[in-house]
Amino acid sequence: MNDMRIVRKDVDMNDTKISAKGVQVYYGDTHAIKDVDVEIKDKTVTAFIGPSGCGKSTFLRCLNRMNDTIDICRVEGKIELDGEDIYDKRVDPVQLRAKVGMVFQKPNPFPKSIYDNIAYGPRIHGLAKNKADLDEIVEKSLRRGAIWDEVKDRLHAPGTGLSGGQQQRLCIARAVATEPEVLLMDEPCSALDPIATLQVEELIDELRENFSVVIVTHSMQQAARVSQKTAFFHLGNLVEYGDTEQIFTNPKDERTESYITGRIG
Amino acid sequence: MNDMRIVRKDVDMNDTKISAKGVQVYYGDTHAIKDVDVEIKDKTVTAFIGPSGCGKSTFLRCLNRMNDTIDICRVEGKIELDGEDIYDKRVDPVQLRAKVGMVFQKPNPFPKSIYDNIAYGPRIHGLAKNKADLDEIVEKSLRRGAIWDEVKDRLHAPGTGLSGGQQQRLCIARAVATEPEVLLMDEPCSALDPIATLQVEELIDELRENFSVVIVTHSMQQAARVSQKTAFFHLGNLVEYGDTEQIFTNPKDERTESYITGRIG
Amino acid sequence: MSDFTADNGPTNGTAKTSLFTQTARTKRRNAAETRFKVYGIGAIALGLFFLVALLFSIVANGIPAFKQTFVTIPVELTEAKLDKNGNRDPADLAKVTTFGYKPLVTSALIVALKEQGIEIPFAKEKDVEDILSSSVAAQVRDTVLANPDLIGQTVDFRLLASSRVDGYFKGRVTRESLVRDKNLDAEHLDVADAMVDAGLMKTSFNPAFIFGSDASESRPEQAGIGVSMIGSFFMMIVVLFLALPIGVAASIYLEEFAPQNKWTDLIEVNISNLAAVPSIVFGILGLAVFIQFAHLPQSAPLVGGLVLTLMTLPTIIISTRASLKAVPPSIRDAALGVGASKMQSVFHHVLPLAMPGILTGTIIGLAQALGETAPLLLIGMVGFIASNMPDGITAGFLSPNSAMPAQIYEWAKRADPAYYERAWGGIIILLVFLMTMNIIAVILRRRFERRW
Amino acid sequence: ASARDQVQVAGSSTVLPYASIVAEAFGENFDFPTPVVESGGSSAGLKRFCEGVGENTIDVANASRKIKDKEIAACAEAGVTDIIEVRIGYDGIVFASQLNGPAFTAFEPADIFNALAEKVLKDGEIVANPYTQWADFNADLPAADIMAFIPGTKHGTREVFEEKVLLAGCEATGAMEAMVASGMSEDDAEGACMAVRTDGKSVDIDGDYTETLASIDANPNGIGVFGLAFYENNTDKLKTATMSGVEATTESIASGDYPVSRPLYFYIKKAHIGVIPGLKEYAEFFISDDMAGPDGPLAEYGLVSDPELAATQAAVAAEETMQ
Amino acid sequence: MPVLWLFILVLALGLIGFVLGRARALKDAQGDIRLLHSLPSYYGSNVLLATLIPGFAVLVLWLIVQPMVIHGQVAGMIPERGLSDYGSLNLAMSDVRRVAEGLDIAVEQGALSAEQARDIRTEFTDIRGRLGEVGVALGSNVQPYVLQAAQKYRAMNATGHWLMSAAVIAAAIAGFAIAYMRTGKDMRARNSVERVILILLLSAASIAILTTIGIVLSLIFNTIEFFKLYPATDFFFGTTWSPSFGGGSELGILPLFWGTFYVSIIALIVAVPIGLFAAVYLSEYAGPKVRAIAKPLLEVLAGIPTIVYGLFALLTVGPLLMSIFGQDGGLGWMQGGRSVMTAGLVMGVMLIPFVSSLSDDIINAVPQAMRDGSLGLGATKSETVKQVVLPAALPGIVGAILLAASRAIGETMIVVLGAGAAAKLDLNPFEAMTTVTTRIVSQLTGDADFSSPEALVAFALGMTLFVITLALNIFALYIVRKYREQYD
Ligand SMILES: Nc1ncnc2c1ncn2[C@@H]1O[C@H](COP(=O)(O)OP(=O)(O)OP(=O)(O)O)[C@@H](O)[C@H]1O
Ligand SMILES: Nc1ncnc2c1ncn2[C@@H]1O[C@H](COP(=O)(O)OP(=O)(O)OP(=O)(O)O)[C@@H](O)[C@H]1O
Ligand SMILES: [Mg+2]
Ligand SMILES: [Mg+2]
Ligand SMILES: O=P([O-])([O-])[O-]
Repeated sequence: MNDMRIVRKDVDMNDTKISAKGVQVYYGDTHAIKDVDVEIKDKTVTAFIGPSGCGKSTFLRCLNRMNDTIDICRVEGKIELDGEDIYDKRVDPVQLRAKVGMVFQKPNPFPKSIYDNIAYGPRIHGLAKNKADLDEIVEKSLRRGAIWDEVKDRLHAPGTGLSGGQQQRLCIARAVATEPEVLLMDEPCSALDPIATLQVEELIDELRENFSVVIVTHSMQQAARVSQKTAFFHLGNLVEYGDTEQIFTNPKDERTESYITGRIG
Repeated sequence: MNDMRIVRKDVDMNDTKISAKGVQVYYGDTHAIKDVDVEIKDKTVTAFIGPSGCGKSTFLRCLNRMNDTIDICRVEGKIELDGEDIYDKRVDPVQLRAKVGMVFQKPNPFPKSIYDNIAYGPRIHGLAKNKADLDEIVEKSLRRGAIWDEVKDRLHAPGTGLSGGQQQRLCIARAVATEPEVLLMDEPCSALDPIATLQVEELIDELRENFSVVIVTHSMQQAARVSQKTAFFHLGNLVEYGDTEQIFTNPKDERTESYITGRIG
Repeated sequence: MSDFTADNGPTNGTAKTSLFTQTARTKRRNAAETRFKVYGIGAIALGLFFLVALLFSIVANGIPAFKQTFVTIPVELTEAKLDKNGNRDPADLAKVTTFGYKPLVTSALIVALKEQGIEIPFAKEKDVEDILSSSVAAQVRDTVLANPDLIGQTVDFRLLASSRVDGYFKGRVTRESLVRDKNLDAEHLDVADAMVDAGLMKTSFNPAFIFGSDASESRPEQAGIGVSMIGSFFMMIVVLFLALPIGVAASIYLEEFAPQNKWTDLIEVNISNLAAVPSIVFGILGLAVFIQFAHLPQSAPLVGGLVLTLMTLPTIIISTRASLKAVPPSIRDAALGVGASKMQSVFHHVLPLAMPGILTGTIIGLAQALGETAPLLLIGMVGFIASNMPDGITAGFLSPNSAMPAQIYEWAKRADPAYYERAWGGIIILLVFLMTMNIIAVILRRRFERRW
Repeated sequence: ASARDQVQVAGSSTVLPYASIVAEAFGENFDFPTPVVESGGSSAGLKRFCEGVGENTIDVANASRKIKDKEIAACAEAGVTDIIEVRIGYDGIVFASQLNGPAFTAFEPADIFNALAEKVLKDGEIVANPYTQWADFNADLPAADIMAFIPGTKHGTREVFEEKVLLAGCEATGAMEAMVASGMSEDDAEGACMAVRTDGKSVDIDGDYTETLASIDANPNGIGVFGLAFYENNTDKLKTATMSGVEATTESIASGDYPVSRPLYFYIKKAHIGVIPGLKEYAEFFISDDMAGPDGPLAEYGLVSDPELAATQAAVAAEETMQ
Repeated sequence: MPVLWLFILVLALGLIGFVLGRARALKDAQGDIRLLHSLPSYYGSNVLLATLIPGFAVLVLWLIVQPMVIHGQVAGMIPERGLSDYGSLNLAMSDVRRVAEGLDIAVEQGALSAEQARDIRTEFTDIRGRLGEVGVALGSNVQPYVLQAAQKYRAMNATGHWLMSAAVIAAAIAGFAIAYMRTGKDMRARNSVERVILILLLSAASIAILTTIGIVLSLIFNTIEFFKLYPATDFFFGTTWSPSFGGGSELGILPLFWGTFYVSIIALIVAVPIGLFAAVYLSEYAGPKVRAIAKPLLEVLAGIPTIVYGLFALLTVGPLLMSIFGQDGGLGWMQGGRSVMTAGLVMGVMLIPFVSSLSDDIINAVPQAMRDGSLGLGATKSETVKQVVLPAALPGIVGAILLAASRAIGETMIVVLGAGAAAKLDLNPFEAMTTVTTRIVSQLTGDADFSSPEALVAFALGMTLFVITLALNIFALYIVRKYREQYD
């Protein structure tokens, strides 16, 4: 078993892709995210780690304004994508979400065929010129989602009839199919076996060449393996944010250390 | 990080709790489980491992007849609980499920308050004499589910407003509250951070003293840590079943070996 | 929506675009979005517009029905006419019919007019009686029979004016329109005006319209909707207490318990089909089953309620099944997984979640039942029926009665235009009744609504 | 089941107004409960009448036509044998138009036939009705578009209209003769005479007179066919035309001068007399001079009083059944 | 009211059974609920049901059978002469019942003592007069044999009541005792209670079937009668509908079907888009306040009596359409205010809430995760609605539309007032037409001889409509099955 290896490739830590300043999120009266500042770099994988319920998903959902759909959720502060405030009135959340794709924590395939699940994004964004094109996109995405072999014979079976892990990979493939500039993945490998996990991690690595990826994970190994930057959340606070190597080898905050060494949860 | 340790306690490998013989499961025409024989011991933790989509959840759902609810699903073969055929006509699946509890792969809290989520089982099984009793059961279960601290102030908030990991623990607590004799857990820690995972594993260990636990997991470390018996599934077949130690150190089948060493997925 | 847009190819991922500037495609999509939303608003606005238009015409037409013109005059209850034997024997008193009372009231009116110095512009003084409703004789007679001691005294009576006079004060009748009318002459209106001036006549709110009973064709001024409202009330009780539980129970069985086979399909198709059966056919069925076979009384709200129950059931069943279907299976799994029985999972979890849809079905079904006339035609609830409030609950269910829509339908058909106004007034009351019924259901429904 | 104690009446909606006036007065003056008078049509009423004897059947059926032999037979089959027939008076049928509309003041059956028949005689030939305006065939009539609202085929009034107006008009214009001459049988010719044009100039009204009234309200050129009572309650909006020179009044109809009228009836189950309290009293009260006489409330409302009322009263008193 | 008392008594017994059954189960388990097979209340309910069901069953059966038995016995006392007096046994028995009831009331009011009521004779007392005093009107003087029969009737009734009470209580107690004795900690109380509930659910579902059977039975005989008088081919394939009194009617159903179809289609074309868009807006866009107000308001549309819609069509919409499409508007498509279009439009308005409210509920029930999934891919709300939410809600929406369509097919008043009564096969929607349902009503309530084909055709129309809508529904079911998308 080779979990402990920390993959490290040459990365050019380019410009900031997303910058968040003073972000506060409330669910009704609950203060879920407390004054978080973070800069997410382009062509980089950023990992959000932290104990369950600390606000990782919440913060992630702020980045493409998915929180808009929760009535009681209120977001304050400033989040910029490529220097543009995404909470600006003029911003069309639809266009934002096309750029900032998302894989949700709970797999949520559409009640449609596997093919239609994948083809959905390309269709609405007009990414395919014709049927052959679309077929190609679907196949490519399913391959990238490491699920092609399992479903290639049942592309027209419903996506809801897949196993848990298959659904998760389907959702990853679905998100990848729209070719977003930033991909937010909320625990994308939670239901995957090691091999599938590895394949997804390879995908993430591949995506990093052109895009920015933010991944929420509970597996320290995974964070260490795939990310270049890591943010540690605790009770709604961003406790520490820095290079993955530094966070895992030399955490500045003692809470980070406790978490990484398995003392707080 | 202490993932690699393999917990080993003295276990008296008692009688068989569940014995499955020649189990075949079909989803319509798909043959999902192929002729599986397995004996699940009492007071033992059994881990089901295997690549995503290999049939772990399917087989697990056979053990408490949850597959009855899927129209197209057909189960053949014989499964006995304490020597009684659970697919017998005279068996009341309700009573069976009260004995054989289940935590589902996707957290599915009731759209009710957190309290009611937990109290539901004890209420229908009459486990509480009065309100105070029930309160106690709820608290105890939430503690065992390692989520008490996070929700103790919002017991009457909806269970659906919890974070992914919190929902998962809520579902574990809910299953534990009914005190089943056998607890089937389908990837109970997939959305949990290491500490919470540890707490759940401790819970499993504690449960083992009186009951039998079957757990599906993708984490080999977890399987190694908590289980005494391990079953490896592959493409619907039960490839190998034996003592965890033996499976992980000295697998008989080469597919098992490939999987454990991360070569097939 | 077409699947592909070949015109401007892929737009994502190639060139960086600002969030503030929308790409052509986004613009198009957003335009579609706006259109869609506008359609939605338009749809609702259109629906509400129709509602307002309908309500407006209903209210405008119906409001006058709530007012009525009354004449207050003293009437001398002459013993010589009412009790020739002078022994106050009820049997003898009852022998004097309304035809005997009529002249009494007429002369009282003449006396009252003369006292006030109002000129009676008719060759025959008696013709002035057309100012009064023909119900007055019965009113005086009832008072006397109830209290024979009044005989010999002069008693003040508040009497209904005839519908034409009433219509004059409501603007429905004019002197010109009376020229060819043989029921009333323009001179009557002069007298009426004078009576108003003298304080003998007054148009005021008329509770009898809301609480009273139907009257015959010739007395629109006397007709009220109260008794048929009671009829509707008892019918709705029957419908609510039968259709709702039976409908929900049937849906639960079909959706949750019935084995999925041809039989269930047959039942399902059958129920949808029942919804398309014309309501009058339910009347045919009701006549055959409840009256001719089961010997239940004719014209009884109980029978009406049973017939409407059968008619409403499909509506409730269809909506209930649809909402049961919409409950995600994971909720059922969760309940079964902690050892709940199927029955428990349905009653504890699925049913509450399906409640909004069930209540919607109930609202719509009851509204339909409340407004339905055709099936009542065949079981004897349309016509001239209720003239008395039922005394007691059993009588409410069993004694002959009509229903509000049937009453309104009858009124709308009657020749005297005064009934037309009452028909609209009746519709107002029907709608108030309906909304009261709905509000309860709507409040309940809101409590169950939650998205998860 | 407990015993029924009120008289149960069903049937014609034409008779309903009169029956309701009687029932109301009956309730006021007798110790018996007010009878229940259902509407629903002559046919439906008679059908229920003939369902059998017993408390769960009705006692009286109102009808705007005479009971048919086949119905009597059906009645007998169900045990309803002794039926008392009571003619209460006549219903006049008038041709009315908007008060301020074109001057439709005098019609002959021929005019109505020319305006509404499917085929008319024009220039000696039977042709599909070519007329669009009244003046097209009768210069005395206004040059207004033809638009008539006539009772639908469910109404007994339609039958009267066809027989007493269309057929008469057909004969008067010579169309009947021409049809027979062209080789039609007598029966077919009669049928053709009574056929109404279907190009929208003649509209069947299946509802009630209120509907006819509303239609005329919306259509200034419209001619409507009404019952006399209905017209008399709406003289402020409507005017009538004379038929064959006779104005429709209760007097002219009673005397038989006005050609378009029909008798109204009710039928009693003799077997129910003596069982259902008040049944006979109700029947007698209905045709008493106080109610159905020429000065009674029924006549005031528009019923054309029967000149032979006395005979009817005697027949009811003696409980004479139809043979 | 002894029956009411008996009812209450059995109910009370049942409630006692509930308490005792529950207690016994608990006692058997030494107060430890966990040792019980089911929750204690199930044991209670089990005894409750075991008491009520036999009790009420006997009660109901007895109430049905007793009058028959008494009727048989008492009828024997009516002499031959009675039959000729009354014309039929039935009527004689009505009088017997009325006299018996009168005696009851008289005794109740104290006008007669119980003995008097039992013993009085027509020879000595003016029964009609005496009963008249207590408010019981009799149609004629009481015949001696009627009075005797009435007295026998009362006596038997009284005995019957006693026996019934005894039998009902005995049955209830027996049920009670058996269930109570069986109650023990291992008894499967929940299962037996649930079985009873299931049977109740099943019987509720079978009411729908019974209704169908009832409808078919109440139509079929007259339909057969009709086809004996009128050739079926002419009925099904005739293109003219013109009933006439003198016979020789042409009763072809095709124009009526065409009218029904045409009016319904127009109504649905109005109602379905408006309703669906309204539903989507309410559930996806509108704030909770707007929704809470707009939805119930729209539902009022379903409750406005159809006669109002009819008048609306006749007086407002018809003339309005005339001014646009009629001669005046220059188009000249429309002859009169009544047309398929008029009725269809107005009916469509009435049907809006059928589509909007039901669909709104169903759309609202689609889990948020589905929407999130789509929005997260950069779909707009409308795309999400169209491609994810609506397909997921499809079965329910189809149900709602079917319901609306059914209502359209069955509607009478609007068509009568709005579409006219002309049976035509025409494509022009501005022509007056008529529908099957309105013809059923008018032929049924008309003046034609009730055994003539003109009246009987109503039943044949009803039957045919029934069969055709059945076929349509089967088709709809097939479609839904085919396209159903199951979420979660
Ligand atoms: N409801 C269903 N309908 C049809 N096929 C199904 C259904 N559920 C599962 N399957 C198929 O059965 C096979 C086994 O599924 P199962 O859910 O048991 O896998 P699993 O071992 O639990 O995988 P994972 O680890 O991804 O949850 C898979 O190929 C899956 O696609
Ligand atoms: N819809 C909601 N309504 C109310 N509170 C919520 C809602 N969603 C999340 N919360 C609360 O906000 C806090 C942060 O939740 P979040 O989902 O962001 O946690 P997380 O870090 O993703 O945890 P996990 O790893 O368990 O998914 C938690 O306390 C959670 O209970
Ligand atoms: Mg999360
Ligand atoms: Mg699984
Ligand atoms: O209702 P009618 O039978 O008189 O038309």
